[in-house]
This record gives sequence, C-alpha cells and structure tokens, in this order.
Amino acid sequence: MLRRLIIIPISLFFVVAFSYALVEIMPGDPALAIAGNTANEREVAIIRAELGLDRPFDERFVRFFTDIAQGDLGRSFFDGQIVSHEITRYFPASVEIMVLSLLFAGLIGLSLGALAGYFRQRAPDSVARIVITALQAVPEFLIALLLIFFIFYLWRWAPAPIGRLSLTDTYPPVVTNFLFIDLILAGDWNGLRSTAHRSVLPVATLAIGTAAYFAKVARATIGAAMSSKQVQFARACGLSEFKVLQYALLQARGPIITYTAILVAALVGGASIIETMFSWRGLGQWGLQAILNKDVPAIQGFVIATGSFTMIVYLALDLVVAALDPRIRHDRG
Amino acid sequence: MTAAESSPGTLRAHFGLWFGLTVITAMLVAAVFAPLPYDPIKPNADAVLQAPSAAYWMGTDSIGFDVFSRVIEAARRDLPLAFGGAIISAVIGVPLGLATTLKGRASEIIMRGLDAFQAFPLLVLAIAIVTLTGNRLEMVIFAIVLIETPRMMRLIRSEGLAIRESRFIEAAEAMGARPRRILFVHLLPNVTGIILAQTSIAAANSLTVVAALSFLGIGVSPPDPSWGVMIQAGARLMTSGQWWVSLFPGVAVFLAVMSLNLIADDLDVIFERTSR
Amino acid sequence: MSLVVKDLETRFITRQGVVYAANGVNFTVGDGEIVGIVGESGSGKTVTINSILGLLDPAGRVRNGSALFDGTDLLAIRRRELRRIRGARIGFIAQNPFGALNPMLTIEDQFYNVMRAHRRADRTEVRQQALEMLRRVGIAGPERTLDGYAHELSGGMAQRVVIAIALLLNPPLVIADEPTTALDVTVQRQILDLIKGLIREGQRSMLIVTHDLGVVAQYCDRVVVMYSGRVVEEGPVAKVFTRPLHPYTLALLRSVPRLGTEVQGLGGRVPDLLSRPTGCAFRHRCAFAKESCAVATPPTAAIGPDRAVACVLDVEREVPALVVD
Amino acid sequence: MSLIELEHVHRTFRRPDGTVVYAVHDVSLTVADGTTVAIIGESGSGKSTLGRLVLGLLTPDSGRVAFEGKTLSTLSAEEIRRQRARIGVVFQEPFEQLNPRLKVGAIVEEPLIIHAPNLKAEERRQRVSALLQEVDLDPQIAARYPQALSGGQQQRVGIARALIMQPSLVVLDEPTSSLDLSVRAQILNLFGRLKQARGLTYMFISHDITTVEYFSDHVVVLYLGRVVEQGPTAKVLRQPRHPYTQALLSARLSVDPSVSPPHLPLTGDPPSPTRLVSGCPLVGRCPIETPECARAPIALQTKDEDHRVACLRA
Repeated sequence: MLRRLIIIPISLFFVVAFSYALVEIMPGDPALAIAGNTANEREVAIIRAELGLDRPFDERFVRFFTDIAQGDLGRSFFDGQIVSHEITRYFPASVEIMVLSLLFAGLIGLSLGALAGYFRQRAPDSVARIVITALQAVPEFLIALLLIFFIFYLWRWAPAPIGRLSLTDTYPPVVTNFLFIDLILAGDWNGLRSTAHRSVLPVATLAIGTAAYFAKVARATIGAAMSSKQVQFARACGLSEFKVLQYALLQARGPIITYTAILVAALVGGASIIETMFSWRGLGQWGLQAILNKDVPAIQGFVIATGSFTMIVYLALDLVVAALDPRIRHDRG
Repeated sequence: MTAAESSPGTLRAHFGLWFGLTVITAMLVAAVFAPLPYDPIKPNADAVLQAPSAAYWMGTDSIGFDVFSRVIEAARRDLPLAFGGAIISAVIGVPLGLATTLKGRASEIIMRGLDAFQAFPLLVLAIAIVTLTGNRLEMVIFAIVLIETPRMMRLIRSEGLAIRESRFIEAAEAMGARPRRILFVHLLPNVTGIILAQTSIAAANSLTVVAALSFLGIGVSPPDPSWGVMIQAGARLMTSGQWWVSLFPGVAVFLAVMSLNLIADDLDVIFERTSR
Repeated sequence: MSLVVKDLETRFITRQGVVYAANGVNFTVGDGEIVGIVGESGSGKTVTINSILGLLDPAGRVRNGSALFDGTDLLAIRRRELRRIRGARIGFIAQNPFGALNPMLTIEDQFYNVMRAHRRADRTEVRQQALEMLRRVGIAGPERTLDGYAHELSGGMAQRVVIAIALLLNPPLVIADEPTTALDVTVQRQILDLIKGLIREGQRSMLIVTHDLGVVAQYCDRVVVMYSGRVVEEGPVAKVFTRPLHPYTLALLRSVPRLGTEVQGLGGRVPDLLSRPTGCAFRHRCAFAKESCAVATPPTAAIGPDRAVACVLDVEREVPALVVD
Repeated sequence: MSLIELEHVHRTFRRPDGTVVYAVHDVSLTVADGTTVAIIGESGSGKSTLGRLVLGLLTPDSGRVAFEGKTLSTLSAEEIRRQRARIGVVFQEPFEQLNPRLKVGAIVEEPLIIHAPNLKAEERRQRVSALLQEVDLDPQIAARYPQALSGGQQQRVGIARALIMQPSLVVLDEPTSSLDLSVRAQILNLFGRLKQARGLTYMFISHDITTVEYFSDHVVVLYLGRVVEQGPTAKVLRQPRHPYTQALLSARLSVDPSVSPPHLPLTGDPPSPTRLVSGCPLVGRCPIETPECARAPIALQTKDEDHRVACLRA
C-alpha cells in the first residue's frame, strides 16, 4: 500500500518533466516559432524572456518546477489569461462529459461483455465478438460524424452540434462550473432539458467507443471466470444461475476496474476532439486549441492537469481494487 | 504435423486472420499498383460535390477532388506511416522489453516511469508533439513510436517474465547454457507470436492516430490526401447530406483497423495453442 | 438411493475436431455403496460425473444415455429441476478446495448462499447449522473459520470446509472428484477417513473419481474401471483387485511398484479421442489382443452376479491371475 | 567416494509480501557415487530447493555445497557452467521442461552444442539417435515437436537430454508424479536400466514413498526444510524411527483390499514454512512430543550405524 503512495510524487515528477520537455523538443528558436512570421523583434524577445530561453538550462528547469509547485502555470501567450484559472474554468465541463460517457459505456459495455462471457462459445458470444471488433475499429470522430449524419441530419432526433445550450438559452450564474449542477442550482429546468438534449450526441459518441473496450475486457474476464472451478462448485451446490453469474462477476471485477483506469486516460484524449466537434467548451477543447495555437504555457498546463488527473484516477481505482479483495486487504493488516 | 496443424477446420477457424490478411494485402496492392482514374491532387472545378456515380465511384468533394482516387492515394501515405511506426516500435520495444526482464532495480524504475507515461492521454501527446515540432510527417512516426514502444515493452516484459519462470528455461540453465543462448534460442522464439500480434495491434492503433491527427489538419500539407483529412473535408457536409465525402475514407480506416485487430486476435490464438 | 448411468455418450466440439470423451458409460451406485471410478488421464472419468451433474463446458454435449437418480433422469430433466437436486440431494466435493471456494466471500456467506439456493432460512439459522457442520468435519475454531476467508485456511482445513458445504443439506448421494489429489500425503488419509466416516454414518452413497488405486482399494465397496471413455470392468473391489479380469485392470495393478519385483508398465499410449474408437480401444497396448479385437467394440458381459467385463477373451481362462509376491 | 556433499546448508526466500520462507534449514548430507538417494517430503519441505542447490541453480545463504569434491561457491561462473555437463536433470512436468519451439532433435543435442561446440553436426545427430533409441524412442521422433508427443515420450526426451553429456549425477525432480500409472512404471524401469548400464548416481526427489521404497538405496526425509531422518532405504522404511517417517508410511494406501491401512499417528496440516521454529518442526502434530521437543534444535543422532534420526524419543 505504501509503495503505491510513493509512486505518486515520482509519477508527478515525470508528468511535469514531460510537459517541460515539450518546449525543449521544438526545433530552432521556439520563440520565433511561437510568435510566427509576422512578429517583430520585440514580441519575439518578450516570448523568449517569458519562456526563460535567455537563461541557462538548469536554472530554467528548477524555476519551472518551483513555479509549478506554487501552482503558477503562467499566462497564455495567446490571450494572456492565467492558465490555472482557465483550467479550473474548463475542467468541470470535461468531467461532466467523461463521467456521463463512462457511465453509459460501463452500462452498455459490461452488459454486452457479461452476456458474451456467460454464453461463451455460443451464438450470443459470437454476435458480441463481431460487434466489439467492429466498434473498436471506428475512430471516435467518425462515430461522431455518423451520429450527426443519422441522428441530427436524417432523423432530426438531436439538435445541431453547436454547443451545450442553444443560442436562445441563457447560461446560468456560475457557481460550480459544472453546467448541469449550475442549471439545477438556478432552477432553470428548460435549460437543463436543453443541455441534456444537446449532450446526447457527444456523450453517445464517447460512450460507444469506450463501451467496446469495456465489453472486450468484461467478455474475457467473465468468460474465464465462468469456466473456473469456483463457478463449477457453485453450480454443483445448486446455486441459481443468477448467483453463479454474481460469483463470476466477483472474480472479474478486479481486472475490469483496473482496466477502467486505462480507459479514462484514453477518454481524456478522445474527449479533446469530440469536445471540439460539438463545441463542448471543456478542458479538452481548450487544450486542443492551445496546442494548435502553440500556446506553450497553456499546453504545459493542459498536460500537467490531464496527466495528474489520470494519475489520481489510476491510484484511486487501485485502492478500490485492493479494498474489494480480502486477500490484499488482510495482508496489509 | 500436430493434430492442430493438419485439422481441416483451420481456414474456417481462422477466418479473422484470412479476412484481415486479404483486406490489408488488397489495400497495399491497390496503393502500389492501382491506376488512379483522376489526379488525386488536382481538383476538377466542373465536378463539385457529385454523388457516387459510374464516372465518380465514390463521388467528389466540395473542391472537386475525386474521392476514390484520393482514398487510394491516401493509403500510400497512411499505411506506410502506421506500419513504419508499428515496426519501429517493435524493433525498439522488444529488445528493451526483454532487457527489463533481467532482474534489477533499474528495470523496476524504468517500468514505473512507463506506468506514469501510460497515464497520459496519449492522443493529446501525439498532437502536441507533432504540432510543436513543426508539423512534419516524420514527427508523426516519432509520436507513434513514442506511444507504442512503451506498450510493446510492457507486454514483452510481462510475457518474458512468465517464460523466464518456465521449466525449459530452468532446464537450459541447468545444462549450462549462457545467457545469450537462453535469450535467442529459448526466450525470443517463444515471444514471437506475441510480438507479431502486438505489432499488428500497434499498426491498427497507429492508423487511428494518423487519422485523428490528419483529421485535425496536423501532420499533412493541404493538397495531399490522407484518410483523416478527407473525413474532415466531409465533416461539415454531413449536416447537409453529402455523406459520401466522409464515409468512404471512413470505411477505409475502419476496414484497415478492423483487419489488423482481427489478425492480432487470431495470431494470439494460434501461437497460444501450438505452444501448449 | 440409487444412481443408474446407462449408455452415456459425451462429446466435445473443439477447434481440432470432435473429441469423443465418453462413449457409452454404464454403471450403478447402489444404496449405501461407495463406488470408485478409476482411470488414467483421458479415460473420461471426470467427463462422466460432469455430464451427470450438468457441469460440462459449453463445448461439451451429452449425445445419448440416461442417469437415473432415484428414478429421475438427470440428463433429461429441466435445468431448474437439476439445480434443485444439485447441492440438496447430491453433494459435490471438488478436487482443489482453493479453486472451489470463493476467495471474495466469507465462508459463512458461502454456506448461506448454498442454503438459500434450496431453502428459506435466516442468517442465524444458517450460522447455527454451518457451525454444527464445521464441528462435524473436525474444525476446531468454527466461529473464526466462518467469519474468515478461504485464503486464511490450510489445504486440509479448506477441504474440510468444502466437505461441510457438500453435506450441509444432508444429501443421500455425494460425488467426489479426486477429493485428495491436491492435498499433502499426511493430510490425504485424514480427509479420506473423514469422508468415509460421514458417508457411512449418514447411510449415504458416494461416487468417488480417482486415479489412485490405493484410494479405491481402501475406501470403496465397488470399482468402475474406465479406459478411453468406456467402462472396461466393474465389480466389488475385493474381487476386482485380487483377480482382475480385464487385461487393462491387470496391467494397471501390475504397474504399482512393489519392493523386490520389477514393475510392469504398459507400452504405447492412450488412444487419440479425436477419432471415434472402433473395436477395443485397448487392443494396441494389450498383451492378449486378437484380430477380432479390432472388429467390434467388445460387449460388456456379466461375470457372476456382481461383476462385468468388456473383453472378447474368455477372461477367466485367458487373462492370467495377478501375482503378488 | 561421495559425489555430493552438503554441509549445514541454509536457504531462504523472500515472498513479494515480505515474509521469509525457510526452505532449507541446516541440511547436511552426502551422496555416494553410484547410489540412488531419495529426498522425500511433502510440499513445502524444501526438497526441490535442495535439488536446485545441488544443481547450482540456487546458491545457499550459508553452508557448503560440493560436487565431485569441488565447492560450488569457489568456482567461477564459467567453471560452474562447465560443471553442469556433469549433472543431468529431469523435471516433474514432462512438457514444460521442453522448449515448444524446438524440435526433439534440437532439444536433445543442445547440451552438446553448449559443451562440445567442435563436434560435427553429423556426429551430434548420431549421438542423439543412439540415445533416443536407448530411452526406447524411435529416432524419427527427432524431427517432431514435443507438443506432438505423449507425456511418457516427452519425459523420455527429457531423460535423453539429461544423459547426452554422460553425466555422473542425474537429479530427478519428481520425474514420474505427473505421469499416468501405466507410464510411470515404464519410466521407473528405464531409470533402473540406465543406471546399471551407465553407472549413474541419482538424486531422486519425490513425495511418493512407494516409489522411493522401490527405487532408492538411501532415503533422506525432509520436513519443513530440515532432515528428520536418513539412512539406507531398508532401515529407514522398514524400521522408521521418526514419528514423521512413520506417518508417511502409514499414510500410504495399499492396493490390496485385504490389507487395511495402519493407524495414522499425525493430525493436522504441515505448518507454513514461513515460521522458523526453534525446536522440532513436528511439535504440534506429533503423538509422542514432550515439552522438551520445542525448546532447542534437535540434532541428527546416529542410531544404527548409518541410520540417523532427529528425534528425542526415537
């Protein structure tokens, strides 16, 4: 258990060092590259000073770390906003889309996987395998386009992909930055309905892509558990098939939870593109824009924020797995 | 010949492998040899947004590019990028992964570092790297290698550690075999299946990364086609009904990625069985 | 109580082809009897009990036959009815207790689940009965055991828990699949003595699958010898083990090392179950094989009132007696 | 002459969770040239660890392991490697000990490639063929992969590999326990024949007392990493003095239904080898223990010439 906690600072160090390295890999004069061709000498000099390129490497490196340790991620080159403020402003929207899609993905994926695992080597399993293999092969942005084409264009079941609220809706006063929560706090039920409606396509996009992976791991682990001696003994004792499936799930839940951590990391990446396509205005969209703008402090902030976030998710799920398994739980005490 | 090798059901049993190999081979052959009906980088202003027809099999886009010609031309760019990236990852990742199976604190620390790396949203990382280094094609490969090599290493390491514990390695040590012999004669041949399967998966992943990058307009210069660029070109048209501009390159990505995954699945099964 | 298995045929559909695992298995377990099924790997002994209990892999299919348990055909009834019999009327003792017990649940929960699968009962009631069962299988601290998990137990203790679960609902028949193979030698005897005591005491019947001839000789009343998915010889242990009539039984008994005599092994290998056997499956390894052995599957012939042998030889005259020093 | 000497050998392992396993604890024994010494014990008794110490695959924490008079710890890595040509090994798992990607021929000739690199390929092939025949295998089998063979055939391949360098010692680590009864007998007979023909010394690791009785000249009984009794097979197994040896013998089940098994003196399971006990390891299960037994380590005492027992009441 202690080992897991020791890893956090090491991992965070890697994350920060990595975000720092991103500037270092820029070819030629990074300041010139960032400022662009139209910039004058003075603008370039300002960026250079901002990046600390006029100082020796080791000094810059230490400086970078001490700044971050104090929560100072600098200001955006692009619009001058304080990066840490921008992150707290956009992060909640990303959490919303990720939690929602993870929820749906888990629901769909685990059911599909459990079905396939339970009926392994029979017809439902074969069908599920084909569905999983096919879904895994569709890039998320393509799923988004197909959903837009069918559900918005052909069938008109969902509104146009142009943001979380329609142009006629007004945004509620900011309390938590979580739009759903703020709308509830403001008692704006029309707005809530509107944003829920507009969440369908982006959430479905991410959920479908992620569900395939959930289904894959659930199918494999539950399938293996179903042919285990434990399940055989449970059946031989006359337990109902429902109970038997529960036994198999108990065995499979550890690996599935561990795998969820990897899916979260992938989801953060996928969310960037999907948020942009649907103008979701979350951290992903903000970060992607920062990258395309070569807005170095914002990129570094984005990398550190997402890296730390997934790291924490990893750790939390690791602890959940340990807490659920009596074998690990008891060894600790 | 074992019973498994000679059994009549092989082709049916490994449908995925044969399907996948056929599709990928067809794509490669088309990319290399197929004559293109139209110039893929010269638009025809008289034929804008034509629906699929006898003249334009997959229709044309809003500038007047022939979608079919560009789907094939794009394969010439996307497939080598993905395969190149995957193969380089294997070439680097396999020896490094095997090296970490040697006992030692250093390898433990390296693996911890890689664990931390896995926590990154890797797609975002790839986008950042390629953008910041000036949007060049070779940086796409670099990004792919950066993403796929740790995965290869982890897999080879865990597989290698398992095989290291096996009796035949112990028997080889007991007969006085040197480490080099154990590595090349005993360890490596037993991870070949995993390497092939993982390289196939890496190629599939890379193809998705290439498509995502070019979808965002990263890593490719404008007139050159790439499946992602073409999907992007049709993205807006999806809401006005011209589905074919995005759909056909999308299908190409889908088929290629699925084929590579199917190949990997079956390779796993085949190698698992012949060694047990 | 009686269990009558007739013409049981089980196959597995695998990627390599059809595996003919059981090819017409016949035997009976009478009231109060302990019957041992003995055979080497691939003989179909485990497949036989898994077929009877409906525990086959998805790839396995019972193609033919019946298993009459007190007149009810276990192979023909609905799964719901079979489930009511399993655990309540037929107890099952698994080979490896750590594989069988659920590591995520307390031992008490596992007793509770089994009880609840068959009866309405509340927790305190089940706990009382579980404590009683644990005491009867010789567990010293039953309260602590109930509150703990499987991984906290030693191998012998875990197997005692499995036995307690198997006997919780007082089943008239117990099926045991290699119940001591996974245990240490000095523990095996303790567990076997325990099982036999509980079976006799409760006037139950037992079917025990094993590859250990010693277990059969010391703990069983009757023995069923299997080879290549078929019963080759059946009868009282006292008779079969002192005067085996099938050449395979004879060869098995001769393979047991005895001081001062050279052990006699069998040449050749167990036939491949991927092809349907024609003729006697043992003929390639049999010292007395004739041409006629290849023609047809030897029919099972009754020898006296309580024995049966599947061999074309005039077994009493042509198969030599087992010579022990 | 003694081929192997072990003096006060200790070996521990550390599990991932940090607990220490006392696998071999203060073991001393010698194996004379040309004999078969059986190491008998249950799981966790340290018998396989002992075999690996002799093979040099493990090094002792303390104590001395010597083979043909040379102490292993004083040899260089290269010398140990050369030494390994002199010791063959056959493992319990017939298939797992063979590399599934090599053909039988390549498996059997591998020691020759390592230790006699100058030998011509044709010469190697001939030696492999001759040896395959000696272990009752068709030389044609050299062209097949091990997974196509039966368990008995695989085990014969393992034996051929162990013998190709003409070693003086062969360590047999439960070589018959995962084989079917009918095959087991053939393999035991093969071992006997090879020993006679080649003058081999066997170190035979087993948990099956019937096989040991049939097969060995000397017996070493291990319990929780310690030697509790040792001596000539005839003495140890006919007049066992240690309660543990007696228990092992009475746990054996006769295949003769008219012989009922004797009373089993031991109760309970063997304890976990993670606990280091100060006195006799059998305390707690022993029918004749006294308070004294738990107090101090009990040394092996000579009872009848070469019959030695570690028991205060024997």
